[in-house]
Amino acid sequence: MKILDADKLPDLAAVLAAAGYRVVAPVRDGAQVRMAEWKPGLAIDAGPIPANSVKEFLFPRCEVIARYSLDGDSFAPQPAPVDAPKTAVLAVRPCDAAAMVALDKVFNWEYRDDAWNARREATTLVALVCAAADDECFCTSVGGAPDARLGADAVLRCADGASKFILEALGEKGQALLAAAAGVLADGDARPDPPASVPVRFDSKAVTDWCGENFESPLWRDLGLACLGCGSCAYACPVCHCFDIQDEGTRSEAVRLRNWDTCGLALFTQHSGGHNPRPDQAARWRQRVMHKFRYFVERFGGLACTGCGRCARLCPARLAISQVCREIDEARKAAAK
Amino acid sequence: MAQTETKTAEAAAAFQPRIVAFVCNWCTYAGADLAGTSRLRYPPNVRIIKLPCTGRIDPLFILKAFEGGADAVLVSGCHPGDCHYTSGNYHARRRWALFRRLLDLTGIDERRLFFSWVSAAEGQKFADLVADITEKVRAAGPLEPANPARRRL
Amino acid sequence: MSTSEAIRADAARLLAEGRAKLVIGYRARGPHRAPAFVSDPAGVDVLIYDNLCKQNLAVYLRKPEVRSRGPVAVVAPPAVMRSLVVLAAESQLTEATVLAVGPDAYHGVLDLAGAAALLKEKYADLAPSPELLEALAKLDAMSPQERARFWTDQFAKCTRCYACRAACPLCYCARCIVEKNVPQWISTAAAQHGNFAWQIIRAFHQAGRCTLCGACEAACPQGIPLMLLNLALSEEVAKQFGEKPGYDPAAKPVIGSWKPDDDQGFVR
Amino acid sequence: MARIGVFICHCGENIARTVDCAAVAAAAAKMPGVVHSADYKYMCSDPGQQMIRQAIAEKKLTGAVVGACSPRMHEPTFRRAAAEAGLNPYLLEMANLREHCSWVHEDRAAATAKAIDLVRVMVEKVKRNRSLYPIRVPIEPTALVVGGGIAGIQAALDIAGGGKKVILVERGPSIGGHMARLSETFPTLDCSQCILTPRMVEAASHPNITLMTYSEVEAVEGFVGNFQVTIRRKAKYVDWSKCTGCGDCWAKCPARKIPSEFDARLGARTAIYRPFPQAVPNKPVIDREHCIMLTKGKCGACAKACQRGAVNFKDQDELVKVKVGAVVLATGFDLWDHSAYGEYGAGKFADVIDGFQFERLASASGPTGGEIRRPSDGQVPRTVVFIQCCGSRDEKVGKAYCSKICCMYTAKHGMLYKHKVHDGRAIVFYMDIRAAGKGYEEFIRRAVEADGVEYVRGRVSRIYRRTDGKLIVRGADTLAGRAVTVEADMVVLADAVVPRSGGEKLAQLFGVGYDTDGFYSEAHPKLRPVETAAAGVFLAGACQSPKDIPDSVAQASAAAAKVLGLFARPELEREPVVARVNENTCVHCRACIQACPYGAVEDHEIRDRKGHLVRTVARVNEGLCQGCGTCVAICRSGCIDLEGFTDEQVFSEIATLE
Repeated sequence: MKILDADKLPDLAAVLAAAGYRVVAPVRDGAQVRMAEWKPGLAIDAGPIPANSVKEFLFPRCEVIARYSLDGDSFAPQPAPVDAPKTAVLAVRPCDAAAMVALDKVFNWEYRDDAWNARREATTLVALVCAAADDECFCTSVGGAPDARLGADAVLRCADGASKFILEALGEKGQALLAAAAGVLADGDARPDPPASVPVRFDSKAVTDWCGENFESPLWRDLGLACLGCGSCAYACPVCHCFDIQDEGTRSEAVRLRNWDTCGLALFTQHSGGHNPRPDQAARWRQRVMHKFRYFVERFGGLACTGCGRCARLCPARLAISQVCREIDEARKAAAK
Repeated sequence: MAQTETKTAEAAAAFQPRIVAFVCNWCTYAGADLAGTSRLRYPPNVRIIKLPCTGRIDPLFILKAFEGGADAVLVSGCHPGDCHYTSGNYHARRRWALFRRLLDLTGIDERRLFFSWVSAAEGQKFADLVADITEKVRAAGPLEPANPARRRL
Repeated sequence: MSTSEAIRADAARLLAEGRAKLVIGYRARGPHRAPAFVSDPAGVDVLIYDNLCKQNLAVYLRKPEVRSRGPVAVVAPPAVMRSLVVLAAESQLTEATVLAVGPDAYHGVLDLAGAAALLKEKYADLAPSPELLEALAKLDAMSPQERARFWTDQFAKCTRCYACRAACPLCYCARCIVEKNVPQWISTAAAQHGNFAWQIIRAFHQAGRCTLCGACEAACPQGIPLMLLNLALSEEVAKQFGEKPGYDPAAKPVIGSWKPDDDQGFVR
Repeated sequence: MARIGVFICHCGENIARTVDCAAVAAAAAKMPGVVHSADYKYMCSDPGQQMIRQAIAEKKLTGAVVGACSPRMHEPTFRRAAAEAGLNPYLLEMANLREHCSWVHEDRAAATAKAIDLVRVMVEKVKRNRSLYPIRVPIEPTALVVGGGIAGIQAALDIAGGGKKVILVERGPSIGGHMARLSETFPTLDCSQCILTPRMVEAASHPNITLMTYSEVEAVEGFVGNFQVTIRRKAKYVDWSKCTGCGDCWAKCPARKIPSEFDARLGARTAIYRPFPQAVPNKPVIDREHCIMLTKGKCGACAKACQRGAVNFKDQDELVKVKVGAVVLATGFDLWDHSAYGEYGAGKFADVIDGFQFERLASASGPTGGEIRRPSDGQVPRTVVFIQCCGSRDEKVGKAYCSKICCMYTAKHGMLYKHKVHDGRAIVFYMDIRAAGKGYEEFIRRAVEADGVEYVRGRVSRIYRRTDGKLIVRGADTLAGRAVTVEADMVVLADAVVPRSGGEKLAQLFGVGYDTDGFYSEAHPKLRPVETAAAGVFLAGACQSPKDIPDSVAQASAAAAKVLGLFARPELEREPVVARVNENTCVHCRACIQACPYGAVEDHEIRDRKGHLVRTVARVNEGLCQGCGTCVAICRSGCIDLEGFTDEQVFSEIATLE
């Protein structure tokens, strides 16, 4: 058993950095803890659930996917190599790790997305078993768990009353990482701490079924009232993956960009002729729930939600998808009786 | 020490700042014309973009110039009371007063953003202004790499 | 009667009398406060008010979904009332019904003029928090390069989710300038230039209008200290032009009006 | 796809000496969208222009950039050439390679590099230029003249003489203005009424002039060429179509002690009255504030006296709408109320009078029949002190300006007094004598030398009344350096000339600016002294600044010439550089409406087919827009754009400098 003292996460990061990894870890930034590129001297705070998900290190908010040089009236394509540095993500949450597996499906569906795959290949996810959860967490309602291993290449687990971590490799990438980190890991024994307890808040199967029958429902209208129509939830979500393609240029070069986008914004479905098939926030909220709990299931056989709760934590209007699902579940149960 | 100073001075002299100027048609553009007809000399670092009035100058113009790598921006129009459109420059003055505070706070300080009144009769003032600004920006050095507005992709 | 109870009583009366078809207030969601939309007098029990209620509910009065419901009453602390006054000055609304709450008092149901009068009488000096003032002073004391670095780091976090815009009652444009693509003044890229331009213009478009309610910063999922920008501009507006938005429904726009003796010490 | 032609001018050696023109043309040839690039010694010459025309035709150019001198020099030349070749003139732009480049730089490499940049900027701009066409606005060839003083009368007569219709609006019951009140005029001392009344009659009888006295402008809509003006015709209570002006009514009016405005309160009038015997129209009105019938409900003496039954106590104000193409404001002036000067008796001494009161005392038609008798006791004053600059040039009372006419009329007053009271003393206290005008200095000399008016340079510090009625005038003689005390029988104050009351409201109706003193602002202090910032609204007379009669008449004729020039064509052609609102995205925050210096941005209601209001947006009135673009920069959501300087154009200009 590989053991690391609880306060030695920076040492682990340092040794991995020395071994050529770009290290991403939860670090404190003002009032938040954020997943960020670790730099020597930075403390690692594995306590709170980070405000951002690990998604942006595999699927950047803004990525150059093509490049052209311009000369007079002619242009010439230029290489736009995928930026896929060898990366170790420390203390990634099980919900985030599971989300990457969902995204693998999307990015290898009808089209193999080289950029995603290259970064996925280059990234080692070191999951952290959640020792605590808050009232927005609901991984257990969507098939996950605080100690789930789906998507992780290695697992960190608190032990001996949070004084130690146990680090365990789950595959080749994990073993390579453990090998690179050998210098800071000790062999020994420790008693794993119990994982956080996350109550099951709703039956996701019931939500999937309900969604199939309730494209029209007063629920959507009520949800639409409070929603402000920003992209906070989707951009915080580890599974949301919609993007927009934009071209930008200067006199001498042009780039094609892939930017995050979201169904929460009114412009997402705005047609150039002026018509918008999702004319209001109610329609957009419906899309959000439907996509996560119905369409994704139909297409990929799993949910597009891993229960991290970030959307609810960060929503300016404090809307929570878990609560919506719970209402749906309860309404369905009530109807069944 | 002396060597370093020489080097710095040389580097400063070699640095050709890029300055974008937004000027109104009726006063400063005409003032720049007068500098020309009077055969005054000033450094060739300024590129003038002509607008009808300073009232037309949107802060977006200034941001765009910095985004494109300008080392400094000059905005110039008619003296108060002389606006061809009576009050475009008064509107502009308010806009600038606030916008410069915002840019200063975010790291583009007063060595990068200049405002002036140059009338159609002030060819000499225009020449002196451009010479002085160029010198000041040269002394301040390139805005890069600290330009927070610079395009990076 | 507690403030919450008084709000419930007034809300129920407004709904019962038909003076409002919808009351927008606050409710509890776990330890948090969320907006509540009550259209039935029997449903007013969810309404509460305490010092955790921070969201600026004025933002909802611009939503078509809300407007289509008929007359709306809104639970309004001073920050919300000030936003309504600015909206009135900008011809975005002509009337309002507010359940006016102060930090330590409930002022009952007021119309727009009543809210403006109350603001002038009781809430004329709403000072920014000492922490915010100190943070701005600290920033001002830095060198320009340090400030550039500070903001470059902060803006680097921006994902362009536009929660700041969505949460602000004064960001009511039908088509935001960032969405205008001919020409695309502000890059859509969540990269340095796009983020800088977006954040600077967002703040600038609030100049002379912002009432420092804090909704944008509270909404930012990335914790970017937007209030530093807003405060700097508000201070400048007060200092240079003696203007304090959100008190006079007939006020002229600060940017869009002028005085012959506006300061021009910075103009050569 | 853009097909741009670039034409680089050497300007002889003027550009070519410092800028490598061939290199600029070569660089331009490689710029995106450029299909033709050439350089030539003199682009503005006939062969040069022919090169441009030929290239436009042969290469089917969609735009052209001429790199030459300042556009202020030759832009019209080259645009004309483009138009001759069939290219919309607004698709040609100039890069200023001479004034902004070759003439101000020495380093050939740097100047050439800059020249290439300047051309590139314009190439990028011109690619986004659109064909523009002059805006044509139909003109209603009727002028409105506001104010029936000498300036208004002159302007009306000149416009009417030019064959165009005029509506002359006067607030009082008669036209004539202040000039009708004057006794004699400087520097010729001809009788004011003798030269004025024929003009008044001519104005009233001119077939092209519609006279609207006892009327005021109530509301103004529209813009140059197309104003709709609402005029309030105040109730006269006399049906002028029946009235013959016989005078039976006012002879019977029992309210006889109303101070006469015309006689500067030195005489009295009745409640039904005509202001003076030569009034035009020579018909009475009833002053509703003083009429016993209208205030107390009983009397009716005038109605009984009128054999034609013209008196109608039920008369009402009437609002009349007129359509006019141009407006001349000639609202004139008032005298400042000197009661603000406590040291001059705060207006409480009956024998401390103003210039108009003296005019009336000196006038043969005045309350004293032209004898100089002081108001308090009707005695002939033996010593009269005249004080110049009363209020004028005194920042203490907020008037920094010189009233311009006082030096001259005070000299005239001194003279008139001396002509009538040969042994009397006329003493003038003055700060400076400003007698710039034809025959003016000579007139002053005549007052001093021929008529013995005594001039004391200095200010009067105090006037007080001794128990015997003498006014003790204490002042300084700064030339002699001593204090002076005069025992005067009457004092005449040359009060500052101030704009007519209510002038600011009128200016706001027409969108005309005014200065801190309330005088109307001309469009340019030197080059457009008759125009205002509001297109189609012109100024005449003292409403703009203090003026004497010849200056007022001259400006009135100038304003009339401007109006006739405007009316010379059936349509107004305007530069198409105007702002436009994207009404789809406008949210009607009204910032642009409040900011526009010309009031050219208006609320516009969008209605559905049934007439229901959908929403309100801003809309630019092309007739009023001058193209400054202030609204464009103020619009937060980028819903307004300015033709010729569109966001797209400016954006590409900036972007190309990266």
